[in-house]
Amino acid sequence: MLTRTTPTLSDGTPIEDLVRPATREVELRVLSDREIYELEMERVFGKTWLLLGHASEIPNAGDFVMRDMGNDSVIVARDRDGSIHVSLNVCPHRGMRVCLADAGNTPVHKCIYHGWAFKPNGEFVGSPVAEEKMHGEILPKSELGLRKARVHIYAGLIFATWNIEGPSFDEFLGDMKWYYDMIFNRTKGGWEVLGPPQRFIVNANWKAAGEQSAADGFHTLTLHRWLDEMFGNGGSELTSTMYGVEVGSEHGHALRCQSLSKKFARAKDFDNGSMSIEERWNILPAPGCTPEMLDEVRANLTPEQMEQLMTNPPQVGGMFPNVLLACIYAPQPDGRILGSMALHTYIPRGPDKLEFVNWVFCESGTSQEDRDVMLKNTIFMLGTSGLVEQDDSDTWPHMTLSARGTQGRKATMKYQAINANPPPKNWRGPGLVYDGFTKDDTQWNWWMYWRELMLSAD
Amino acid sequence: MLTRTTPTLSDGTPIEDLVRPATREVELRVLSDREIYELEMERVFGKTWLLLGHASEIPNAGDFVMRDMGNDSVIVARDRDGSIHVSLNVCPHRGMRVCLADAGNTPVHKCIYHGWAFKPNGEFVGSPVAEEKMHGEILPKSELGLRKARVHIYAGLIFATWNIEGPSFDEFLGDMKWYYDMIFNRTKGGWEVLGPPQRFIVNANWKAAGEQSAADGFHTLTLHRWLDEMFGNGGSELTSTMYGVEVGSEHGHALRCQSLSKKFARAKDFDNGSMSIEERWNILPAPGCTPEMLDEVRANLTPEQMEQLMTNPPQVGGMFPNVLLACIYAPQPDGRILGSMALHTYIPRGPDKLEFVNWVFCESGTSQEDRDVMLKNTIFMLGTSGLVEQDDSDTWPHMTLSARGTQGRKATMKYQAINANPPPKNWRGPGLVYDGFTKDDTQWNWWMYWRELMLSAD
Amino acid sequence: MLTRTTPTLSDGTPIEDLVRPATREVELRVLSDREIYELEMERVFGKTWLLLGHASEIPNAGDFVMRDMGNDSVIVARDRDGSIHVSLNVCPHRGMRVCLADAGNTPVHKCIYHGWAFKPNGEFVGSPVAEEKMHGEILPKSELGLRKARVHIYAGLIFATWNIEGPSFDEFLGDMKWYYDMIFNRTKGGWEVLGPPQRFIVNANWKAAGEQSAADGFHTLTLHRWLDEMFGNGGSELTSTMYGVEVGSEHGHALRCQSLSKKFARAKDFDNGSMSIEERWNILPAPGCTPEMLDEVRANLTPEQMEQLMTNPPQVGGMFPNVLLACIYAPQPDGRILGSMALHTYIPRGPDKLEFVNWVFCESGTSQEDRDVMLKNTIFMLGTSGLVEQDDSDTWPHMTLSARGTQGRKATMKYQAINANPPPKNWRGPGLVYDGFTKDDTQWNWWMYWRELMLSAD
Amino acid sequence: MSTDVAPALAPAELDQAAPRRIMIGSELYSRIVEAYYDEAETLDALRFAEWTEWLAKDVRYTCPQRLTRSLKDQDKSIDRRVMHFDENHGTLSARVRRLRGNSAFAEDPPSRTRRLITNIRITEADEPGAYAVRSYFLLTRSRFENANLALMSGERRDIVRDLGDRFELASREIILDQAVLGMPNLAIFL
Amino acid sequence: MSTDVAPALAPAELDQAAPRRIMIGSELYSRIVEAYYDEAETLDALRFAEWTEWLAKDVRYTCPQRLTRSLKDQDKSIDRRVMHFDENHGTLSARVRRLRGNSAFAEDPPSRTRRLITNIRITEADEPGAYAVRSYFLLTRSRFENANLALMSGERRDIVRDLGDRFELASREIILDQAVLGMPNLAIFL
Amino acid sequence: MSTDVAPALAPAELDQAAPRRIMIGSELYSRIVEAYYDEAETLDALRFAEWTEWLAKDVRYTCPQRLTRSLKDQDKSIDRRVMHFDENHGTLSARVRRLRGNSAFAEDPPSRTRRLITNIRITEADEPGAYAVRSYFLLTRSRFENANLALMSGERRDIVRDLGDRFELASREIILDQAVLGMPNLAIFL
Ligand code: FES
Ligand code: FES
Ligand code: FES
Ligand SMILES: [Fe+3]
Ligand SMILES: [Fe+3]
Ligand SMILES: [Fe+3]
Repeated sequence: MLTRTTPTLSDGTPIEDLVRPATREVELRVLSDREIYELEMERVFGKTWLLLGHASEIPNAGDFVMRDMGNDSVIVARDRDGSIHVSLNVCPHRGMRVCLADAGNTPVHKCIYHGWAFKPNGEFVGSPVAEEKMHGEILPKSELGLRKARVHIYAGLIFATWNIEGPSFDEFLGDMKWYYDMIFNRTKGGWEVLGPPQRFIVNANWKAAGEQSAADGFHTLTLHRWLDEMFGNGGSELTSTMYGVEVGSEHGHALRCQSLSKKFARAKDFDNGSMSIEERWNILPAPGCTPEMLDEVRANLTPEQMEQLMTNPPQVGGMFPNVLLACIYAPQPDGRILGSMALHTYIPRGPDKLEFVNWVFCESGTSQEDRDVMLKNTIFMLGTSGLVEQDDSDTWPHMTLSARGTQGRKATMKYQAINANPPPKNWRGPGLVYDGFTKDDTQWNWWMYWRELMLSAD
Repeated sequence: MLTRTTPTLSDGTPIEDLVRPATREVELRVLSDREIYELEMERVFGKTWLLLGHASEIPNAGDFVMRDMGNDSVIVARDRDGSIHVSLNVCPHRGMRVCLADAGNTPVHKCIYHGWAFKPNGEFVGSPVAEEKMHGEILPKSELGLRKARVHIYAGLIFATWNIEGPSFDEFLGDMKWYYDMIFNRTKGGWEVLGPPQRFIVNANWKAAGEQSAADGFHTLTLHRWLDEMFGNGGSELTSTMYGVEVGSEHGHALRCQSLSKKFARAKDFDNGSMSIEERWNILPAPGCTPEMLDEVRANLTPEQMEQLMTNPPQVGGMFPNVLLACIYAPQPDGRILGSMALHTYIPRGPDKLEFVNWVFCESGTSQEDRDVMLKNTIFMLGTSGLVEQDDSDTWPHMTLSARGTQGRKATMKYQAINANPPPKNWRGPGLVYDGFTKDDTQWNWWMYWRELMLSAD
Repeated sequence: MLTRTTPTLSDGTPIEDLVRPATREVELRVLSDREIYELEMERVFGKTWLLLGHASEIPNAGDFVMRDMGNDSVIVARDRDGSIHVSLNVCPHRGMRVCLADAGNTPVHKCIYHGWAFKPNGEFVGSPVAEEKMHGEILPKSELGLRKARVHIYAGLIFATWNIEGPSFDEFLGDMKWYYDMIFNRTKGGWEVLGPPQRFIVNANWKAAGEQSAADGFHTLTLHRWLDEMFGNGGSELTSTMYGVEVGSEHGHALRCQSLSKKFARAKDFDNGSMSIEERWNILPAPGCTPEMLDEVRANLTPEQMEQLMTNPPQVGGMFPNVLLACIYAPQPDGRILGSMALHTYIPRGPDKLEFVNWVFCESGTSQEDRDVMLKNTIFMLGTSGLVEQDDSDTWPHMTLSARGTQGRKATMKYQAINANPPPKNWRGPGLVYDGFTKDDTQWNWWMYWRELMLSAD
Repeated sequence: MSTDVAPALAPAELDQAAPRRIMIGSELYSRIVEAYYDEAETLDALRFAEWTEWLAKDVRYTCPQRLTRSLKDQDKSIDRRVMHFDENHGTLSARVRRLRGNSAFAEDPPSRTRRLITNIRITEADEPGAYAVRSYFLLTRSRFENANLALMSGERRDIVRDLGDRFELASREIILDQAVLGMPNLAIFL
Repeated sequence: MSTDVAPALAPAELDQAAPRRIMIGSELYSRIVEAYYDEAETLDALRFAEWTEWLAKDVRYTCPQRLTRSLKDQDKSIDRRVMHFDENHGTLSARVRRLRGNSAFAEDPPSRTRRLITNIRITEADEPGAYAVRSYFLLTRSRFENANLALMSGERRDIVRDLGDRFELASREIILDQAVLGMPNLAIFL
Repeated sequence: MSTDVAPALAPAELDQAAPRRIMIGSELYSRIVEAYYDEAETLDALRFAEWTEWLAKDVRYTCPQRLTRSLKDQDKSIDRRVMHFDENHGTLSARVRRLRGNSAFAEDPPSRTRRLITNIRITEADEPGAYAVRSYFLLTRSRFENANLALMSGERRDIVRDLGDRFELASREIILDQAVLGMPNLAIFL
């Protein structure tokens, strides 16, 4: 009898064959198959850590936002003691959605159907007409709360997982934390969200977006060629940005680091050892940072991280399975270079639909004036109307359509551009390091981790 | 090999585990699972008696309405001899829908595709160009009619089933008939429909509505709290209406009876034995009845039923699987108390969609003036724009969405509020009788019967 | 374990039972079942020759149109050498749709995602930044082209199949070619397309349209009865047109031939042997032809075909699986008789959706004036707004809805009207020949071939 | 002037001697259009109490059912027996009162709606100073995270009274276009 | 005035010296708008015979196809070779005659339709007393128990002639917005 | 005048002393309507460069988010922090420049769009010669072979300046009706 725990799809295909290490190919059907999608909801979204938002979205006791873990709605709420809790937004009584608003503040979440009430931490408070014990006596009240997810706050970012006994968040990040820390964990105040996330539906499988996030540099050259047309000087500026260092992980996380000395004229001497951290930082602080922030950044990062930040900072990338991050330089007409800081999640909404969620951030120490500029810049480039990402969101649906075809689904996605270079000399960071032209390695790692999870028993 | 007749779903779940008697829980996945839905169409809607309408909708020979039995369209037609027939609305020739209008009158239903013709009773009349025998000679004409359902007319209500050899309608109602008769079978003329039913789509599994109909009194207290806000006097009137007697059945039927003496000041002495039937009836006739109707009601009901009607009349409830009935008191500004009489069916339209069908009725002896008032009252409270039911129809979809989530579908609906009281003293009626605050027993019975049907072989 | 290659559906139904030769019945579920649909995409649309368009749509090197083979998008392009190629419109890199326009001209099809480029014949040209070999070194460039279908051009009509080693196109047509040649292959210039095809969605299973095309004459009498109402003289003209000769094939192709002597007063002596080909042709040339074309038609057809054309020309019919063809007489107010020449394909878009594609044609030798008249005539009768076919496209959805019902899907489509007549005396053509009133034989052949394909292993 | 098959689909007044038309572009026409745009804004902005001010004390507000009937029975395609709305000032006010309470859960959180009003045609009504206003509407309704707009189209057949500085709605009949509504309720006003 | 990429999408007359605009609010503009609203009502009420009265004897009524073409080929996105409609007075009358018979099954039971007409822009046409009227429409169409409205949007590019007491339609070109129509037929008029 | 629950949904200017209304039917009103119809035509015909001519040099063009909030929090249902558009003349021009290049793939092949503009209400703005124009729109968008029109509805809250022979758009705020947009991008202008 076929069950979900066998490593075979109902048509007899071994799951392991969907991703073929021998030729670095992935069967296109993974972008459209409903059975695979259902398995993913268990084995990927039921098992990994998922990004839900940022603590600055719910600063006060009782604040909550409604978010999604895979295809499940959850309540992310701050309790009276300041702790943040993530609870399944499904009433234990009859399954009604308890929270119906995108955001709000309440000391008690009361289900509108029969009135069962829950604390921000998910605990059951009681049901109306207490003396009638309408919640019965079969289960103790302690078992009638909202189902709670395991929560981890990383640099203000709220992560949660249903995998209560599974790896810790730090284990999940692994080596990559060294790099992520350079982005999220560098200042005292940390990141701050600039408002609620943009949300829109793309008729595409979530993995079309997911695999790109980890970290497809190459497509920029063609799909975002307008960047060259509009901002280039007639040459092929974009091609030069294809060179850099990609950092990956067996867990599918990925980041692209770019050499400042190659990217910015003002930074041409940044990696020849001639300049101090201070000198370099004053000329070009990390994206989103200001010169004044140096002291706190230094306090938070190791000297090796500082050096990395001043030579080859990570700028874009992803976090498995469905996070894209951008922390990029945003040159201004006045010559200043600010930052554009954003995180996306790609919420699966069926085998052929995803919800694109786009948060925009700044460092909490950023001035109001700079915030405005950074926000406008980011809206211009990323998200709903972003000139870069509007091309991506019109592309993924075509891939998903291809994967629905009976012949199309037999095609493969190929990750055969292999980086064979050694890490750059003096590279300070851990992880799988790929130097040179952007190749397919980190994306391939992403698929291999997806495969590993898909092969794991429930 | 898995087949529909095994009591196991394709993922290995035993069907019997979906409803768990030990803890009175039902797995939430029943509200979204397509495989369960398909089974229900066979084992529930293919087996039980289904309400299709009322004889007064098709008073004349040739009259017909197009209705639904589960996910199948049927023609409900009156033949020349006055008999009512229910036929599958699928042409035996090539499957075209034979009847295309919601209602009408015709002596012959002619398929527009190739012209095969059928009588109101479903019999095959012939095909065009008779001499060419375009219906062939393999099957006799007697086997070329529309497929006929088994029909039962109960107090003017038209029921039908595909279960040709199964239990009779009276067996289906069982003990509950004693109570239903008090509602449907009390006057000589019986109920009369006030017009075609309201119809609208709710994006919810039919069972979200079905289980509520049998008979969830408790949700009124919270979901319909506006009743207290608008009509209450600042206290909690609604809570008092939570007390009453619920009557249920192993077949999932359920009714809520409410004590008149507790509900209406004018009826405070109705159950202390001090007043005759006449006296009480004149003060407060059954909902929808007028004082003049007493004689015919007495002629139709037993003294025990009359006494029940004057003390604890059934007012709302359901009939398994998809019928809700309301026959409630409707107090008027002028002090009169009229009735609001309605029946709903919840037609399954997929695992996450139902069609809400709402008929409004009156006793055939009701004056035109009272009809108008009763109809307006009912429209105000029930159905499309009804102030009570608009809350319900916005609730069921959320339950269905919850049940789609991979974690959500593992949650359960709980029916753990158990009524442990004995029936009220001197209770006259049969059935499973639950006295006191509204609890979960009748709804639980509903699920147990659903489970029984779902476990039966085809 | 169930796999696609077993001849059994997942509910245990043997595929062969879906079509029942003993009683000439087809289970209605074939019009709604998703599993059957998926199998069809492999075993029918993955195996047979499919019509994609006409060479005159892409006259120049580099011209292309985007078309569909079953549920797969393909590029139909003309190469520099004039040859026509059909390639799967799925980028071998990551599955993006390579061609995004309905039509155009380009020497190179460049994928917008990462820039892989392909020739009109599907060959891989290269990827950007050639020195970086972004297509890797695992596969040779020769294996990185678009997947190519096998192409056959028949009288200008473009056919393709995924069945690379399967039967030739001529084998596929078999005996029927003798008749098709009379339509498509009769003039030197052949057919010419009058513009891009009309396209619209019908919420119906493709087989509801497919089985009708092969060749359901009988429905005209009822569904298109307006023809009699509007053009008849009060009698039943349509009934007389039900008589003729149907020609079928074991491959499901079908054509209806009609006796000119019975249809047109001016042709009453056409088959009594008294008139020469020239005499008859001048009075009534083949539909869409002009008197001047006689010489070239004679050059292309055998004397037997000429005689057939002047007595019983094929006029409507289909080509398995999803082609309808019409090449019918179009009488004009001025007494002239022109032709209406059209081809449809019914593209499967899911179990309950098809795309209706309607090309209108003329002989390439037709004058501009006649073209205009023929085109307007055809638009008036066929396709989007065609007065005949608008009835068909509103009928097929009802059949599909019937087939979704749990009881409805158990009904059958019946093909029990059997033609028992011998072929007409002196019948010159091959194939299965059915003389007399239009019966169900050719449609039954269609289903039998469908069954044969559905039972074949992948 | 017409022997068409479906006179019953025409507004009743067309069956009689044609009433005087209020010309598009006339001041009266424009003032009435303004009142309709303001009404739409009021409802879309959830200012329900303000909306009730535009209802005449004797207002009648109905929404018949639509049935799928054959062409020859088109006069029965609008059925005024059991309607979706059958309201007067009292019941409409009560509906508004509910919406402004704390427990009108069908509309809390509220739908985001938009009432696009087009094709406004006006004639004099029988009552002096009153006008028969027919208009088409497209209602879009968005709830929760649903990315598909729920739609409803139809015609309003109204009588409005000119009160000099403003108009009031004396009656409204809403002719919907669906036999089975695509929305789970009419917890909103049309 | 514009070097934009897609001049072909503009109505033809814009390529020439701009014709005189009929101002919104002018009496002529208002009279024409009224004719359009009346036409919509006539069609939505299935009064087809009445509709033919508004068609000029020499009317030309067409509906080109739309193709998905790349930006640089936008001049080919409207294709007038094989159209969805290509009609004259005779064929339109025949269509109406069919609809009024007993066997126009594609529209029996009839669709419930609504034609919302907006964005009406008018200029003088070449022919004296004739006007080029461009308008947008949204058509909603409901059939049977389907709870989803079928939609079609587009632009009508018309020429109407002022006959003094009424207008007549001299030509109409319907520019649809879909390359693949979402409806199973155009058994209705646009 | 209203104690309704959701004043925040009302345009800001309603909270102050009511500004003077530009009457429907007035010449000024009609001229502005004409400008709106022309704008819609310009955008639907992909004449983007022409469209930028109608933008004031100091134009501000924004599209706030909509959130599903409980009735009591309706003032927070429009959120102007992170918006879908937050543009000025420079960024809008850059967007147009991109669209007219060779690689604006999000709109190549272009969408076929239709902007139906209705419910136009105009008042005087604070700045002399400027007007506050509120209008409703329904946008239909068709891409590729998709047979379903993508829809977006909402309100535009604009300030336009009268330049004598034409108007210019000084600011636009687009209030959408969805918390989660049903389109994969806003690669088009609203
Ligand atoms: S479902 Fe939440 S209280 Fe009953
Ligand atoms: S399908 Fe009904 S007559 Fe053929
Ligand atoms: S998907 Fe086509 S080039 Fe990458
Ligand atoms: Fe990108
Ligand atoms: Fe309720
Ligand atoms: Fe036909």
